[in-house]
Amino acid sequence: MKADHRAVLLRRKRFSTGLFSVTFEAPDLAQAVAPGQFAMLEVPGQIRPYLRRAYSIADVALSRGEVEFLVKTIGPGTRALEDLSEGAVVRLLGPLGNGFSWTDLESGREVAIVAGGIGAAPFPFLIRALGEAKLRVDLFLGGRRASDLSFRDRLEGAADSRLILATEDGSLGERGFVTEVFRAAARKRSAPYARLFACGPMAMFSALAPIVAELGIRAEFSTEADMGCGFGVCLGCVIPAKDKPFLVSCVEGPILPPERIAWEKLRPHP
Amino acid sequence: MKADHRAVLLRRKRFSTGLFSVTFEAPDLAQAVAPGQFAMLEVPGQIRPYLRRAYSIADVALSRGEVEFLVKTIGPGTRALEDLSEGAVVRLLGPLGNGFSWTDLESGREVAIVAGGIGAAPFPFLIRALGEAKLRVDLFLGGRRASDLSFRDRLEGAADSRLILATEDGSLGERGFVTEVFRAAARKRSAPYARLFACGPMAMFSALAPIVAELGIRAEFSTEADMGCGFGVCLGCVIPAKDKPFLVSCVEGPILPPERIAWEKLRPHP
Amino acid sequence: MTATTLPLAVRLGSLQLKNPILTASGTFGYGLEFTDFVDLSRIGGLCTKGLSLRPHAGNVPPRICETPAGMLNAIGLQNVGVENFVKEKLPRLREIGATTIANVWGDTEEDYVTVVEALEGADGIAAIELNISCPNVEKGGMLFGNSPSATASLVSRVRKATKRPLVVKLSPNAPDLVESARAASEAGADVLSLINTLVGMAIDPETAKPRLSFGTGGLSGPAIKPIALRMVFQVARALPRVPLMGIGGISELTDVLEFLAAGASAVQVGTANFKDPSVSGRLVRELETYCASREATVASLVGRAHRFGEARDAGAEG
Amino acid sequence: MTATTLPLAVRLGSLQLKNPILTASGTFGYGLEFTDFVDLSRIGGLCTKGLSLRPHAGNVPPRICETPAGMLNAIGLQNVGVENFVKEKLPRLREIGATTIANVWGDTEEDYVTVVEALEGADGIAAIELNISCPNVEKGGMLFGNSPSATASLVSRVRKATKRPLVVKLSPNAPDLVESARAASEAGADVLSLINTLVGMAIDPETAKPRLSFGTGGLSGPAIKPIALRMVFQVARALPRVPLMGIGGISELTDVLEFLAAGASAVQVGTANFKDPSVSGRLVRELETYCASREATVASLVGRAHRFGEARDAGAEG
Ligand SMILES: Cc1cc2nc3c(=O)[nH]c(=O)nc-3n(C[C@H](O)[C@H](O)[C@H](O)COP(=O)(O)OP(=O)(O)OC[C@H]3O[C@@H](n4cnc5c(N)ncnc54)[C@H](O)[C@@H]3O)c2cc1C
Ligand SMILES: Cc1cc2nc3c(=O)[nH]c(=O)nc-3n(C[C@H](O)[C@H](O)[C@H](O)COP(=O)(O)OP(=O)(O)OC[C@H]3O[C@@H](n4cnc5c(N)ncnc54)[C@H](O)[C@@H]3O)c2cc1C
Ligand SMILES: Cc1cc2nc3c(=O)[nH]c(=O)nc-3n(C[C@H](O)[C@H](O)[C@H](O)COP(=O)(O)O)c2cc1C
Ligand SMILES: Cc1cc2nc3c(=O)[nH]c(=O)nc-3n(C[C@H](O)[C@H](O)[C@H](O)COP(=O)(O)O)c2cc1C
Ligand code: FES
Ligand code: FES
Repeated sequence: MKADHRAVLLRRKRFSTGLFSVTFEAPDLAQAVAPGQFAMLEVPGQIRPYLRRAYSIADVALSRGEVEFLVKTIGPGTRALEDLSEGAVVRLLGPLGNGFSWTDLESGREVAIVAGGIGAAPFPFLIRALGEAKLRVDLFLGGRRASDLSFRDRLEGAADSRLILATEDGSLGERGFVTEVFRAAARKRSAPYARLFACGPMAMFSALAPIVAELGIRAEFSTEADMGCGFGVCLGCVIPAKDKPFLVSCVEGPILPPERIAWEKLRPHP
Repeated sequence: MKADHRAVLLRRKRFSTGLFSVTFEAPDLAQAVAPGQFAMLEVPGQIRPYLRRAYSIADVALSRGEVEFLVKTIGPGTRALEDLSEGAVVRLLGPLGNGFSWTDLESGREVAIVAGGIGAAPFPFLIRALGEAKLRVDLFLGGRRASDLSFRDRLEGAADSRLILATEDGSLGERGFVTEVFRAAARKRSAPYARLFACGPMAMFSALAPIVAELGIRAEFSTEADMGCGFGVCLGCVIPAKDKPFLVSCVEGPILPPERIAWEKLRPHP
Repeated sequence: MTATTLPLAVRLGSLQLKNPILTASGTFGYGLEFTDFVDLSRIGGLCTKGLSLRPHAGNVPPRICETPAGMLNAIGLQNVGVENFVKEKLPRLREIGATTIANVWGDTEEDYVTVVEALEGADGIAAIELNISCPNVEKGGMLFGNSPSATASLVSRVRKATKRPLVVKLSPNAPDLVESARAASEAGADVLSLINTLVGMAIDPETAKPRLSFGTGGLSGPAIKPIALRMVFQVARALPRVPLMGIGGISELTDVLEFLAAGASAVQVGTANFKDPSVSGRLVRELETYCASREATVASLVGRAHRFGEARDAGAEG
Repeated sequence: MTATTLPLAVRLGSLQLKNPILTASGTFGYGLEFTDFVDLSRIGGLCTKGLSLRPHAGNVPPRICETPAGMLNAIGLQNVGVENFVKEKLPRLREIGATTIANVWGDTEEDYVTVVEALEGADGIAAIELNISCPNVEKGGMLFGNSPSATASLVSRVRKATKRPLVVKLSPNAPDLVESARAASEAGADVLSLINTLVGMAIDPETAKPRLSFGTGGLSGPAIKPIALRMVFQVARALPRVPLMGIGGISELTDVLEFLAAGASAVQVGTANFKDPSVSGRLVRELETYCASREATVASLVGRAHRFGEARDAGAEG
């Protein structure tokens, strides 16, 4: 059940400038969330931002009642989180959204994750779940430069997962777009991946959509939109769809199959 | 010269619920201020208050470059100060206003101070200055109940000053209005006080004005008004005057002789 | 004892409410999205998202962006359509015991009337609220609400189509608010609700592109409260006998008290529902406590600011 | 190289400014109050507190109160009077090298004209700005700015009284902003500045008494920025050849860039001066850096938002 949780900031971990993780004490939320879901976060009393901001659950620690977010600083909301002092109280509205699906896959199958930069946010949680389901994971993590992947340790070490890095400037892992690196790897395979989970900027999604279509892989994209409420009432977060005019991404998503999205109607982010 | 000083909160001292003092590091401001002057304080990034708030300089410690304020919590601005964590940075615009005058008095003369509740704020600084000028001070400090005077230690100990307490409920010092206690004491005297300095709610001022007139004491009141800027441009802080329509209290005051104020035109605070 | 002697109960003409805290159209979905946060039977009422004859898709994104102490929206009146609402949402609202006010809009007078007729048969609707801040396609897209005559003609037609209490929601962008208010009330509105959003704009400083794909959007939130409050005061003064619902930037009890004092008999909470989905229920409880502690009824709090005489509605700039 | 080839220089009709950052009337006193904080010769210009024929006392307090991301004021146009300004303030402003725009108001057309004539003789005034958001005592107190005909008649009379660039400051409370703008421009305004404050109100929730003794007041600050920006965009679209000064809630460089993009050739910083008296000088420096880093001129930043086509100024509520 959705609720507005009072949460205390326990610690912040900086990976590189503008990339950090924040861990809150929010036991009830930790209990309730599934990988791919998100929360709407408010830092009370701040003049900006006025609206809450959406953050994917990066991971939870049930025993300690902790919820973690991976964040990239781009504006007032994320900056407020970067400046938040430990012990400070925030509001976390959640769990929200639909989450990833993998339970239909029998153990031993191989799945892929493609993440662009901060798009990796929802995956520590998912990778643990996939591991528990005995699924094998190839994680393709890409960015412009090495510093964009400064949080990569946060994604390693899960039982049966392999981490493939790619940077556009070649400063870390393979040189090039992570989508191309994934494509090459996927094509080399005899059996296609049982599923692809992806999160990143819209540019990455638009490049990835035709690739998964070509390779015939069932994919789930964790999409982004400007969210006013996070629970389906402001209708601000719609994404142009194929099967109907719009998808309300905060409730029908944020996890969406690429074939439902009308990519040609998407307006690039300012 | 007026300037907008960056100041760091060094410590907060709580006297009783809603009564506290905050001490900032602001060396240049400490150097520049005189007793009776004030600063416009902003706690950056807060959604409320929008405008800065005016606070009298309670005292300074030149050697340590410290500036202290005595504060009573009544709304968002004062609450922000009560909640401010040590080490936090604020903006202090000052020194502002005209300040008290005493340098014309030769040493040995006796002066009086009448303060109502938080009206005591500007007086620790003044009392030190009066002491240095070898003036003897009778300080009449009043409030509804003892807790309103919880900061009284902050006003004691100055070399040649005497502290007379009064509370309306008699829970501390003499019972009754501080203005009446002052009146009685002043009348008993052979020689009138060389000067009276007063600060408190408007109700106290309106009661005090006729008394000083009757006793023929030259008085200086530290007045309050809703201030939008603090340096004479918004014209929000005007006080109805006798000799002209209005006094711009942030520049012509806040220290004003009662006979210049048109008490009958004052609108009681909501 | 009768309902109106309950401290929080208010009567707005023929519309009787258990308390004056309602939720504003477009900020509360169809109510059902809030059942985790608010007991819908405890709030004074809820206004549905604006309903049209057929399901409506709305504008392409970006549809919202935030502004200082507020937000802009150009949703484009996306809604499930009146038929779907009556079939899918209304029965559940009735079960829960919600006081449902159906907010209605259309492209033509005919549209409005047809929607209202479609609702007339259905049970569980306490009142109709007309959103007249939309383009009249028959009048070259000029907004119904921006001309007193267009307002009058629309309201009188809708008036004939329903026996239910009729709320007309005024636009703050109308050239002469009081004239629009008078027109709506004389044409048969039982209640006036105000204000709808103010037309605003935001631009991306880097790309110079308007942040909303529609270009302009409706400004809402605490930023507009002083304007909304003035407009409620102004209309209450000009039309003292017309019951008003105050809307605009309400998120705290003090906001509610201000609007009541200005002359509103009830209020609608809008954008605040996005930040805090339980705000409406909280305000009801806080208002209960407030009235109890002062042994006051809400009715006794309405219009108190007018005792202090005519607040000049002149510009007063500077 | 000529002035206009300097990256920050802008020309608004006959008014040439070294940069587009000015300060708004009533928020910058007579300029001299800011010499501790701003080098007055470095900002694009300053608009004086509204000047009248005789010294004016203004309204009784309380005159101001704050609101979410803004403030209300009902100062009542207190000022030292034109004569005193010319004698006591102007010489010093001239010495400092300030670009001074004299903001003028009156109770009657005659008043305005007389004030403008009194200024015509004085040196060191770059332009006249008319505040038309004040009651015309000869027309029963209806605001000059609220009727295009009253605006036109006033502006054309003042036009004859001065050879200086004439700025007319529009009121956002006018029934039809574009009509007022057209009227002012056709009557001889060289530049239009917008917006003045929006009429708002605040009430003490305990006493139910209006917070301002005047009752209503003018709303300013970041809260009104989206409305001001929309109005600038709207007027720029309707009257593309009329130079505009954008005003409303400007406190950051991004705000300046938004107003330039919307079609303003210059901006005025108002309420922000109260919170941060050095803001205007800071914005000039930040704009310099911005233009340098992009090798852009301010002129090239004006009106860029219009490339993206007509932003519907329809309500778009919901
Ligand atoms: C379901 C969901 C989950 C999310 N999870 C996370 C997460 O786990 N970690 C995280 O860091 N962020 C996440 N985001 C993104 C985050 O909510 C937004 O970036 C948010 O706008 C940041 O707020 P802000 O105030 O810092 O920046 P804003 O003020 O909102 O944005 C600043 C500027 O950047 C632009 N902008 C906004 N978003 C983007 C973007 N994605 N790319 C480029 N420019 C943009 C805006 O237009 C604006 O001009 C998620 C978003 C959604 C919808
Ligand atoms: C020159 C000057 C010096 C000052 N020095 C001090 C000082 O040293 N210490 C200090 O604590 N305060 C001082 N004040 C008062 C302080 O600036 C105000 O109380 C300020 O409004 C507090 O801000 P706030 O946001 O907390 O409360 P606000 O929101 O401003 O006020 C909260 C509510 O209380 C009401 N209110 C405001 N002021 C008063 C009042 N004085 N009495 C009763 N009700 C009031 C308001 O109308 C409002 O309804 C000074 C004021 C001035 C003008
Ligand atoms: C306290 C105050 C006094 C003002 N006085 C005047 C005035 O005398 N003449 C005038 O034309 N505008 C006056 N204004 C309006 C401002 O010049 C400006 O148009 C308005 O405040 C919007 O800009 P802002 O949001 O940046 O403050 C005043 C505004 C304030 C806040
Ligand atoms: C996202 C959004 C959608 C809205 N949709 C509608 C609508 O469909 N019909 C309507 O009459 N008003 C609509 N409104 C206006 C609100 O009902 C309300 O009048 C306005 O937001 C002012 O109140 P607030 O400041 O409390 O939000 C909408 C407002 C917002 C923010
Ligand atoms: S964010 Fe409000 S509906 Fe999706
Ligand atoms: S506070 Fe602005 S003029 Fe005094």
